[in-house]
Amino acid sequence: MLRVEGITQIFGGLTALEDISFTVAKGLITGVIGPNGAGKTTLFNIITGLYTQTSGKVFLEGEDISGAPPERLAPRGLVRTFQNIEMFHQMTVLENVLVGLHTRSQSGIFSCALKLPWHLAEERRMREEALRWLEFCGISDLAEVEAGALPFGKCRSVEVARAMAVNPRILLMDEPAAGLNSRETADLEVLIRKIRDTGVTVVLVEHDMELVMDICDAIVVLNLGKKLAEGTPRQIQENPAVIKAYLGEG
Amino acid sequence: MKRSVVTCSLFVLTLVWFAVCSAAQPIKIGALFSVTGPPSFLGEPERNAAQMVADGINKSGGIKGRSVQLITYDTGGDATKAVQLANKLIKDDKVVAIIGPSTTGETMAVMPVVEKAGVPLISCAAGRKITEPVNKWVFKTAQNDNLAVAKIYEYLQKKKLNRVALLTVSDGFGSSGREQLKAQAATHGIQILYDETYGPKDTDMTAQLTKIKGIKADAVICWGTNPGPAVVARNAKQLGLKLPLFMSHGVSSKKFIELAGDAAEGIFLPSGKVIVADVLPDADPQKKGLMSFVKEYQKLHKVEGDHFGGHAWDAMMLLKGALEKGDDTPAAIAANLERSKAFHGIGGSFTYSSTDHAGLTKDAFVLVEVKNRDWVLVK
Amino acid sequence: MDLLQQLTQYAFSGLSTGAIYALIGLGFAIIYNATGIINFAQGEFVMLGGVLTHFFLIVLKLPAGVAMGGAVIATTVIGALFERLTIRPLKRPTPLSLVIITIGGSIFIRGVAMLVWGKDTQSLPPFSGEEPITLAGATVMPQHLWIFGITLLVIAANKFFFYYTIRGKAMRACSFNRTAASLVGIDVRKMVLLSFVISSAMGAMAGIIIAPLTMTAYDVGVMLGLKGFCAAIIGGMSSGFGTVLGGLLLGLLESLGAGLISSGYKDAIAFIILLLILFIRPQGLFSKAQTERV
Amino acid sequence: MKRDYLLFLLFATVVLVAPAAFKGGYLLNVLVFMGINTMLAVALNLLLGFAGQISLGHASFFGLGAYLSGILSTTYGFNPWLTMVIAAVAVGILAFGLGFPILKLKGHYLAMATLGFGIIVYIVFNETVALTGGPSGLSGIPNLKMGSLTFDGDLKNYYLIWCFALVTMLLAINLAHSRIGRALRAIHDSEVASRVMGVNARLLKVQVFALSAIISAVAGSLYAHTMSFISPASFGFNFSVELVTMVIIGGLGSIFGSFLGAALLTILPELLRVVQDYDIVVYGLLLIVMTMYMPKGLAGGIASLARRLRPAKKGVVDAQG
Repeated sequence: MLRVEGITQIFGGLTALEDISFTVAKGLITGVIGPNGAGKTTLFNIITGLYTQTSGKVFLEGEDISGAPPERLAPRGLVRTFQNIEMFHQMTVLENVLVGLHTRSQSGIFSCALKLPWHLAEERRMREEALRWLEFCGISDLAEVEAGALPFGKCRSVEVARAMAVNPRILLMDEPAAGLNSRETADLEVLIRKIRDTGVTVVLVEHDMELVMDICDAIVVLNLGKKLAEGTPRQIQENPAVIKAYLGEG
Repeated sequence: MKRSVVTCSLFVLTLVWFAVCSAAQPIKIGALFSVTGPPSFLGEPERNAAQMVADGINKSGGIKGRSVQLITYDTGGDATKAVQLANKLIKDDKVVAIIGPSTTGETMAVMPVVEKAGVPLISCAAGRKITEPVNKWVFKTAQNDNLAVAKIYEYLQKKKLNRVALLTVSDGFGSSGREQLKAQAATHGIQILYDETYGPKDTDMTAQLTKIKGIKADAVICWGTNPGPAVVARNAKQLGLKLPLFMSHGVSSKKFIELAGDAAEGIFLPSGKVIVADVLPDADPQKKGLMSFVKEYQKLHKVEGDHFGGHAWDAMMLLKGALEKGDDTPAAIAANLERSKAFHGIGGSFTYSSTDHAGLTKDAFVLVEVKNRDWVLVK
Repeated sequence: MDLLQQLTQYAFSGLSTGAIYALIGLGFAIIYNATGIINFAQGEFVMLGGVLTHFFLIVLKLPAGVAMGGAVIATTVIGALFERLTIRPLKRPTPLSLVIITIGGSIFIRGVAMLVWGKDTQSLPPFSGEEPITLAGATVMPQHLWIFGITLLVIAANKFFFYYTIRGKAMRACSFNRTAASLVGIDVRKMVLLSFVISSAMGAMAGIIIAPLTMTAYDVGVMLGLKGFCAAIIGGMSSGFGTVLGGLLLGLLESLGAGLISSGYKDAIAFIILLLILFIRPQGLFSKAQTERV
Repeated sequence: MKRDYLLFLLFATVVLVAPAAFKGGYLLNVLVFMGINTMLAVALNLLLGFAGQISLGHASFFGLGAYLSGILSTTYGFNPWLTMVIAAVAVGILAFGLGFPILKLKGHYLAMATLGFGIIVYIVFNETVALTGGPSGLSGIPNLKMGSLTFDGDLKNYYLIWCFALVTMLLAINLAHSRIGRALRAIHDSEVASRVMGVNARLLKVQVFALSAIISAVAGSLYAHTMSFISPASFGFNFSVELVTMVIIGGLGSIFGSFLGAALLTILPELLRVVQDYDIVVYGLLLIVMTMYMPKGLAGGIASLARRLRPAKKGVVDAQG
């Protein structure tokens, strides 16, 4: 599904990532873990086109997508969420999700301004679909609430609904459980499984080991910008290098 | 009986009251001047002079016993504002005539408005196209550019200085002058070797003058208003440009000599007679009026009256003449304005007719030269 | 006058005008570097320098030195007040609100100057005579040499201030990262105020030394300000040689454009160059550093 | 969303019956210009308020529309309606082409670049004397006609201009509540997240820039045909600043705010006429004070006032309960 090959990223004199390669299998949940500063978020930023890597390549279903900007990746089905939730604060929850449907609608600037009939039909269709995704994430009751007024936990759900509205083939989630309480984390776990069950491949960066070990089908471990290990949760748990890295770090 | 006396006296009182009222009802005259904005050097003296005339009329008992109310608005040199304010004068203030605006552009913009409403307008701008073709409602007091141009070209012809370089400012004044300079060149046998413009805010003209120095011109004509021509004069001196330098009537005030300093020496320009009022022969019909205008203005505003203020002075005086001749309806005023004959004003001796709403001949201008920081008549 | 001689004169004229632009541009660059603000009122400081000097010197008849010193001090006070009263109270400054506030400030200052000193253009006597100096067949005024000299002096002083004094270094720190600067104990607000003080004083100085050449009036600030801004952008908003080179280049191109192409389009040429530079090399012609502007 | 349309309906009704109150006085004439300014402010608000991109050169698009329409109809005798369309299309194409390089810039650099563009256009108006009449302007521009109806009086112009202004407002409201409007607001809140959602921020900005320029050009064309006279002085840097002021004072992103801003700035000179020469000082002061203390403009101020009043009422009810 997704393959990274020899990704290296150097900031100034600092090597943030060094020769990272791994493959994400289709339809599974893959976790990327590692201690702070391991380069997980940098890796995500490179895959999603926000950074341009110093060297290396990214393939999406065999297609080279290295260096493509994020707005070109979304229509190809590669979407991500953010660690510190990038919500559109001044818009309602429903409108947030509608932005997710941007690439799947066509009305241009003129037909929007003139409210041409096909634009109205499209608008109705989009609204229905957006509401469906709100329901999928269990937040239909929040549709008309301004996003800036939501509690943190709900923002996560909105962000997921917004990302799902893009109709991704692969969803990259950056620390989805950060800042959630245990009940919300449990809900999230259910939601992530539900997403996988719709056929979407999920990659997540996460600190919550319990969650990772619970739901991931495969795990990649990074440490200090290098790949440390790769395997099933069980294999990772038993890997001495991983244990050392985690325990050594304290 | 008693009742009828009361009724009668009430009736008489009402009549008297009406009579008093109508006598006290002032004649409303509108004025549009660009008191602020780039052309404020025109608008400010114009406003002052117009107000001075209005106050003078009222002090000496008004026109046919009625006082004059001058309503002045500042256009800021903006054509849009001028149109709005012309509308305001006509529709809200219900003026019988308008003087101004200060610039040709604003006048052109206002013309359709006054024409539609049927209110006479006496413009204080110089552009020739204001009165050509003649518009029934539009008059002007500022001397046409073409007269100033003719004055310069006649002198050049006489001195056999046939090849000229033009340097005009890129605003309404400059472009109107440039048009005339080009249009009249052929009839005076003048050849234009160089024709460039400069921006109203430019602070250095050495590049243009260097270019002029490199061609074989006999004279340089610069058409602009302060401070540009002063910069030209200074730069010409810096470069050692020995050609005779002609300016326009746009700088015919002491301010120009002050700004250009020594560089002003030897510069020629056509001007209204106002700046040389004191050296005019006593026989000149304008002399008396000019002297009193200059003095009166100086008394009120601490500077000598210049010919910009003179445009408004003339406009007010012409209007006064027309009002004295007949009714105060706009139509009557326009008709009587057209009959103004041999009015010796500041800008010249005006004679309007149905085919001429500018009213001046080239005698309105004299050619002057700067000598010892003062103006000298060139014969 | 042959072509070569003409070209020399164009070059001299252009460089003299360019030095004026450079001096004004430096004022822009200093505030921008310390605060990230483009001060659209910078041109008005230049105007104030000239108009105030005229007021002190000609109207109040003070000695020349006192008049100029007074003009610089008065302008500096106005600059500082401007920062204290309009920029500092802003809770959440955005580039947009800063653009509008400084434009508003420039309109306000211009309006007050018009009311106080009238609308007439005024001239000032040059520092040292009006005899043009001939160099290689071209002429310049002695005042031009003053402008060149003072520009060089200002650059030297800037260099010294920003690289060798604690305050200067602190100001540079602010321009790199305000949060970090305040964390290490630099009073960022004081630095912003200081940058306004420096640049208004410099603007006033520029206004004083150019007034004998260009004359002065309440409305000269607009165009001079814009040209100074152009110079600063061409030079990559540096507070040193970049801006000076930018100003000189701008003046040179204007002069050559006016002489060889068309003087009516002189300003258009300047702004077309500005646009091209912004489109192609937004970091300025002379700097390599990539900054946040694209 | 529904509220905006209701408000619009109410507003349109007021606009349509308003002339009855003025009986052809001078104020009607001011209202005509207010309509043109409203169009311009709404157009600029699309760019400034929705897309968050400043332009200090918008008067140039207004001027280009006025001159293209004016020259084609006066000198070449085209039908004024046709010239309006030509002007709109030509300016649209120009703005679209210009948008790509210019909108790459941000903040002050964008302000400077648009300002520079405005000055270049202004100089071209001044210098191409043969075409534009130069600084003394272009006069004798024909009025718009519709069958036997010539738009030459204040009342006729009022309805003509306000029809366009109302349509402009309606288009802007539509846009704000559509896919494009949402994407623009998303860019404003978080450009990164909007890009990840597949919003092509750059293309959208350029499109809005072009649309904004087109509306301004139409306003320019209307201006030329109602005034019958145009000169470069109306399209300079000062007017560009005035337009930005209208949008900011009215409230960024608020369509009705743009009307309020345009209305205030059109009426302001009338009010300030009592203070005569001091008007420029008051204007500068207003710009500073409004930006400092009312960052959300008149629209934001009114909205927060309304909000403050409402909870107060509720509080009273609570206290009684």
